[in-house]
Amino acid sequence: GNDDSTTDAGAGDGDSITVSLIYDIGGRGDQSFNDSAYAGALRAEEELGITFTEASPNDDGSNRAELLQLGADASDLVVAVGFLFEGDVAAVGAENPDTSFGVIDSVMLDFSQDPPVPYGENIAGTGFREEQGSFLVGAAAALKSESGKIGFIGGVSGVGGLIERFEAGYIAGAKAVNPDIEILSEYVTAAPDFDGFNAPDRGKEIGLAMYEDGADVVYHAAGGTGAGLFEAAKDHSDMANRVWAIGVDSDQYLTADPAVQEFILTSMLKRVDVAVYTFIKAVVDGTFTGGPTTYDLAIDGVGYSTSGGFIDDIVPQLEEFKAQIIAGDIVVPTVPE
Amino acid sequence: MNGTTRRVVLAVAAPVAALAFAIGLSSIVLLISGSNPLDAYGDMLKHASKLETQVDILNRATPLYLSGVAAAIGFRMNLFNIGVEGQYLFAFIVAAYVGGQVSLPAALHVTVIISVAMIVGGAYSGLAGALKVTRGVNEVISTIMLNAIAISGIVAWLITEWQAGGEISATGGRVGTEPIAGSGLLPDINSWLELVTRDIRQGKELTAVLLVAVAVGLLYHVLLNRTVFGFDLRASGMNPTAARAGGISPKRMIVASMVLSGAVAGLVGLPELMDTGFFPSNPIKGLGFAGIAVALLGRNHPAGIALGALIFAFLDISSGILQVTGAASREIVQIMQGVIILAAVVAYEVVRRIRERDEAASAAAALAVGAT
Amino acid sequence: MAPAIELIGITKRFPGVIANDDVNLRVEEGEIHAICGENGAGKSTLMKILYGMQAADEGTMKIRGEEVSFSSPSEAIERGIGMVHQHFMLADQLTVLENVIIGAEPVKSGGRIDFENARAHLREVGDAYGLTIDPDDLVERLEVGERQRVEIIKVLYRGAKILILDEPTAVLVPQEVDELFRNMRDLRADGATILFIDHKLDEVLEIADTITVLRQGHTVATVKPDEVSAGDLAELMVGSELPTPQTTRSTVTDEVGLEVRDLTVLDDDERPVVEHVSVTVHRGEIVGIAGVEGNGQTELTDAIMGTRDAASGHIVLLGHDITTTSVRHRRQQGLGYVPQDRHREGLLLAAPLWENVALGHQTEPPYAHGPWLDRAGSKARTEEVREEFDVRTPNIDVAAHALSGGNQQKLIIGRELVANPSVLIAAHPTRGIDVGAQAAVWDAIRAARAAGMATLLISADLDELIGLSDTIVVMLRGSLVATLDPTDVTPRDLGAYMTGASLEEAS
Amino acid sequence: MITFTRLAQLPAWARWMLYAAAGIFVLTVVQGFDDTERLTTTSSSQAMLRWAVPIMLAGLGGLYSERAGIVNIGLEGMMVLGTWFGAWGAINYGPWWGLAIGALGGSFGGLLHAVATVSFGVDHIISGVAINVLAPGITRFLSSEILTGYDGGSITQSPRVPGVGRFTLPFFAGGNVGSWESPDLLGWVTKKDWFFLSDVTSLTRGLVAQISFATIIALAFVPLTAWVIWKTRFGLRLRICGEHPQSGESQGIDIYRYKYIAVTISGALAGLGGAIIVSPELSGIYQEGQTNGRGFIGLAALIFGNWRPGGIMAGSMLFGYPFGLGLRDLGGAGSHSLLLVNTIALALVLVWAVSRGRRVDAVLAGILGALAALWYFLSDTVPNWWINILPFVIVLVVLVFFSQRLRMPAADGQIYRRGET
Ligand SMILES: Nc1ncnc2c1ncn2[C@@H]1O[C@H](COP(=O)(O)OP(=O)(O)OP(=O)(O)O)[C@@H](O)[C@H]1O
Ligand SMILES: Nc1ncnc2c1ncn2[C@@H]1O[C@H](COP(=O)(O)OP(=O)(O)OP(=O)(O)O)[C@@H](O)[C@H]1O
Ligand SMILES: [Mg+2]
Ligand SMILES: [Mg+2]
Repeated sequence: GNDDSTTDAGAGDGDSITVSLIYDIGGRGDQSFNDSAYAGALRAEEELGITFTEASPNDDGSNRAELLQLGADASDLVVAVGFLFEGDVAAVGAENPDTSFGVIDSVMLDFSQDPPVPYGENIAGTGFREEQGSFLVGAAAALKSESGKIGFIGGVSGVGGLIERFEAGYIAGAKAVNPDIEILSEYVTAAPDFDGFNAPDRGKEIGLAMYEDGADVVYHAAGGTGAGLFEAAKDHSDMANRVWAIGVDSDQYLTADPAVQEFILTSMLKRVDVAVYTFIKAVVDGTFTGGPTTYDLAIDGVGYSTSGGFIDDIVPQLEEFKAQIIAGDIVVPTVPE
Repeated sequence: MNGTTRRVVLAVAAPVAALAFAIGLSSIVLLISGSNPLDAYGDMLKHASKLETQVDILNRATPLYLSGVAAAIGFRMNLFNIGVEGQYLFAFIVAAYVGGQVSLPAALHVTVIISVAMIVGGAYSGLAGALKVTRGVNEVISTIMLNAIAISGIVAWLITEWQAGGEISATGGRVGTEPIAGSGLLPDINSWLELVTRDIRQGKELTAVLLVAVAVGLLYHVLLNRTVFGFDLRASGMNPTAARAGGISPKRMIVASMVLSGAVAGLVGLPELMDTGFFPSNPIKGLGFAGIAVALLGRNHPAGIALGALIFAFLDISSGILQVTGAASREIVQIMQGVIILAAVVAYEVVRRIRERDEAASAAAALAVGAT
Repeated sequence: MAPAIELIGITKRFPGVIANDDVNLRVEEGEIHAICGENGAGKSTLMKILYGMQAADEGTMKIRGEEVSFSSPSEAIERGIGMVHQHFMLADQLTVLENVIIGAEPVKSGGRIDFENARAHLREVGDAYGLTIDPDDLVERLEVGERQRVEIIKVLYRGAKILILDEPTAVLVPQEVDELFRNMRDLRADGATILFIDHKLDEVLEIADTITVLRQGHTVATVKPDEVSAGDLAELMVGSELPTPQTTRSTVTDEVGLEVRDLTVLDDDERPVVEHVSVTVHRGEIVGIAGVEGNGQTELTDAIMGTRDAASGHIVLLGHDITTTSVRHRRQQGLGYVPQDRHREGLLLAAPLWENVALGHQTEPPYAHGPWLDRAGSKARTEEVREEFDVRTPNIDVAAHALSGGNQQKLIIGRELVANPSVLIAAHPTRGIDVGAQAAVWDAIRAARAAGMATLLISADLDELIGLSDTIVVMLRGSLVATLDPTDVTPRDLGAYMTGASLEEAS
Repeated sequence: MITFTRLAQLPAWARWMLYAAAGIFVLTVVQGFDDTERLTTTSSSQAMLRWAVPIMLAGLGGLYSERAGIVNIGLEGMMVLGTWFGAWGAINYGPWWGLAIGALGGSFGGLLHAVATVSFGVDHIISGVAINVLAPGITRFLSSEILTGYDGGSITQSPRVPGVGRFTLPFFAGGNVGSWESPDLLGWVTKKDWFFLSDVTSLTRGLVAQISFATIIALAFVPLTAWVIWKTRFGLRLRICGEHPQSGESQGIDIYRYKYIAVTISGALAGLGGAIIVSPELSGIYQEGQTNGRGFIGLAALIFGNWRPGGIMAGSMLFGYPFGLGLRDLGGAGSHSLLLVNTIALALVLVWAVSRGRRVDAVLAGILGALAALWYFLSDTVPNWWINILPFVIVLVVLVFFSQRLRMPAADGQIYRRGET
């Protein structure tokens, strides 16, 4: 997709593949989604010898399409981090058939066709089975809970059922362990108000309320809001009984401040890094094709973390569940019951 | 002669001074952060010289302009419609929904969508106007409250009510209201621009809402400066008590200007609607607040607002190229926007004072001549 | 002994105006020294310089022989100078005590105001001066005369020995003026030196020990009151004979222009401020309304114009009941209005002159064509107004704020009269404008009267009222208490009616 | 009628206590219907405090500024500066310095506003808007330059922000005296579950148990501000700037100086509010966009509070209570009960309006009250979005009824220039 512009140096150099990594709003440093994508690119740089550039859209996301085009001008592969890029990648991808596009968190299928088809041969998507990973941390929560009450905090409801998927898996996992378990569930905001992904103060308040109501493990799928949940866990543990929080997307134990680390039971892992790496490897190997790749438990595209060693004792049970899910013995719901 | 020159100099002095100040300060900031300002500006300008980028800039400027005009209509009445944000999102979703429900011939379909957007925006903004004249509620506060109520409340509720296809499957697809049929969408106006340029590549589409924005700007100008209604509105803004004594009902003007402001605000979501064809769960936000800044920069003048919108759009667009070339961190763009506004309002005020003093001096001179 | 004040060669320039041009002034210790001059002669500017509020461009000031230069009023206050401004400098929402002590607050540790101490000191000063106001009252509750006393107390509270009073009598009725003059004499007896600005020559001659006259920023003379007559003074001030409003042959017709019947108007707190007022103005007649400010005149004019609702009663314009119609309708029916405050109600200061002339008539030709503004028509009409009413301006595109007060007023009068109203409501049409402009305004009103205009004139200038009116009615506490014939009433009589004194005598 | 006049004769503190007691009584009764205790739990009043404090500080900031005649819509931007500087200060120099540096950062915004409005005579709202645009730009830039260099920091967020300690009142809430744990009187009564009494103690306990020193400082600003404004020379001079600056000028007061000081204090208080938002009391981290309009809401509290410190506190609580409650109200029962509380409040407004002969108010109150009641009886819970906007609705409704009774400083928002009298 190059024209008269001069920014195409390096593209198609044969051995040196260039990649544009375009983040979700906020960019690198969120200790979660975007950082995980970065880690994938970094690994590719080390292992595959590619070079990559990074960019983030403006705060209102108004220039996503332009960033994609700039990326296409400059590189062989554009990786867009987040489902919000879907429409723009479909459009820009069609205009730049020589550049490959990979989108994290969207299957990139045109649902207006029946059956849905990929937007293009150069446009690949990913489908994370977050409900499967959430199932496992739900099971962990239920196994660790002494009160028989656990909680879930979702960032923003109504974003096409995305966060609801985390909730559904979590509930199913917890119920699989303890059918009588009580689950408190709250969303911080509803679309189009996306503050819910960025409201640690509200996260803390909700977390405190859940702990005070007797929940002793709370899982969040709320991005930056999760920092508040960790604070709540610390606060409550300092003042009353010890409680747990569960992180999301990346292994939040590793990135959290030491002061709250000890309250992070586990994290639901969403291997964005793997997905990014896989996209890049496909381009390097020349095997890139359009359409979705499903990242599920079977290929360790989702999972749970064990850092801190707090769940070492229940890993066998979790692995059992994992096996059942992979085998199809357990079908994890995607919509909360 | 001298007087004319002076007047011309004064007219351009404020924006030029503001821009120079903003560039100067930004350069310092860039230097501090270890970037070469010349490289950064060079990259920005080179990028902006490309036709495709210009299309991007125009597309970005269009909603900014509409939002700026919406704010300006209030400003001319000394009303601060901080609620453009809520008004356009509310109007956006209703227009998208209605547009997706009906099937009509093209021209009519588009008209219906635009009308619905203006009516919803106008009504919601008019509510703040009505509260002001009947209950004395300060419009700054009421529009701030109404913003929150619209975004976190009304639209959040409607989004679930009007979600296309009910529950969304776990594997995705874009989510939002029912897509509008082709008859309801304005085609791009690339061919218009291509009359004077080469072909636009990279699939960039110049939004037809640009024409709507131009029309709104012209209407705004004519309405305000050429009609009795506009006179009444400006008079109420300058001096409500004098306007009242002059037979103008200030309450009516307050409600009218809030409604008008809201009606224009209702159009702010139009470019995105015409592009995507539905109301997405994550529409572009912040245009309402940006519009206030643009209106301030443009001195509430239709051409000035256009210039302000283009400057802001240019800066917004530049954030991408700066990241790609690595010439500077993209935050510089935001800093520049903030500094330009503050510098512009100060510069305008200084120039206004100089001009006022000039006028007083010339009036006093006329007095002296008349006396002798 | 050195004079209390000596100003030598004071010059002060504003853009386009020389407010003071080489002014010399010498005020002896313990005298009442009046400063006279037309509007804009530079009196207030000179006083502000003396008080440190403005800095002179040139010249020297000496206080009791010692050369001083003030950069702020606080330095003047330290020297024992106090000033009461032309416009009251009181905060409505603060108490009398707070208003008085501000800037000279006695404090305890930690910056706490020592209210006890302040109150005691205020009582001391107040007792000596005869102040009977509760120091904890909010100023907004005070009447005009009381406010002025608070202003003077404010100065005395600081122990000022040199008092500057800028047009203190402008807002007072004759009886209040007497009271003020008594106080001034007392203060002089206690050793105070008083600088006093006044336009009203009889007052000046009555109270002053010495008089200095300013004209266009120059000192033209310093005289003793027993050496000059009012006529002499006037000539010094304006360089010519002082014009006075003249009653001319009656032009009153039988045709009723405006009839107000049993009108009652309520204020914002729903209290009646105009009660059962009835008044009729015939075409060709000028009916003057006398009254101390705040007795319902404003509300009456507001109700007639339609900017305030009538609670009961009727307003009839040329036989049509307009009680409930809009301001615009009334204006279109031929009602003209010269508001009392030109900046607040009369002008769009930031707009060009031609838009100001259109204001109030903007729906009608030549200012408009249907819904469209007629810019050319408006400008042409504005040029007419400028010619006919001698509005001094470089062009009609300058903003209204660039004009001097007198020219702004001429513009307003012109705009109203050029529309040939059948009825004109004129509130203080010559307030605060200079003698030349005053005469022009009077002429214009008289001419329109002769052409059959009915005029309701409200004025605080009793000479103007007596000179222009065919009939005078007196308004007191919202009611009309007397109807008088201007040919056999003096300002002093009017003052008695206005304050209710004559009513008490009568009963 | 008679009771109204009697009430007015009580000293202010007694009247407020009475209002508070009446309010709690209503809450107590109402929550019985919904079988929830959420409305009167200790944690609810703690949450109220947490959410009210930053708003209150912004409002108090606005008070200084507007009492000195400068409208300050830039509070939001100053608060944004406070969040960043508060976090940066706390991370580098400890929590106490965090508060101080946050205030300093906000005061920088205030100073900028003062320069524009006081020295250059720029329209106050315009300058405020400009500051609101500029502040996020500055913080974003600072983040990119500084926070990205920190472990766990990024362009939009900081590492964890440490906080100052907490305090529990001995004897009443069981705070420690030395190392001895004193009795918890309020807690004891609360546990008894006595009608009304236990609800009062429960809510009161939330105000004295486990409250952060930062909150105590913030609350102390209310009486302090009242004292400064009403009792000191500085306060009097500040007020003259907002009521009649020319009068102050003619008494030798340097109006510019007081305006500068006032607007700078204003920024400092808003900044302190921002610093408290990033402190672990609320967040424990700096994240972009965290103020979430609290500066604007502080402005609303200022207006609601009629430009008085006590009123601002009440206004902030009025906002903080439903907001905090809404977040904590997991089942939604509490928020549902609030509908009934709203109905009762509107019924009281109706009574008031009728007794004053204010027909329009009465009709409005009647309609709104009936709607709230209808909703209450036709539903079991309220939707999430309603809970999110309830505080805004409450403020709006309150302003609808009481805006006309408010009185802002006479010269507020006017541009003052020296020597122009
Ligand atoms: N701040 C100012 N800026 C510009 N011109 C001014 C200013 N103050 C006064 N002037 C001008 O200086 C001249 C003298 O004004 P000044 O107020 O001293 O007159 P005055 O004799 O007090 O008149 P009046 O009787 O109306 O009070 C006038 O032409 C006035 O317009
Ligand atoms: N604050 C000010 N700033 C600038 N110019 C001023 C100011 N005040 C007055 N002037 C100028 O001084 C002149 C007279 O103003 P002012 O309102 O004092 O009129 P005035 O003294 O009543 O005049 P006149 O008596 O001649 O009608 C005008 O040219 C006006 O522009
Ligand atoms: Mg004057
Ligand atoms: Mg004067």
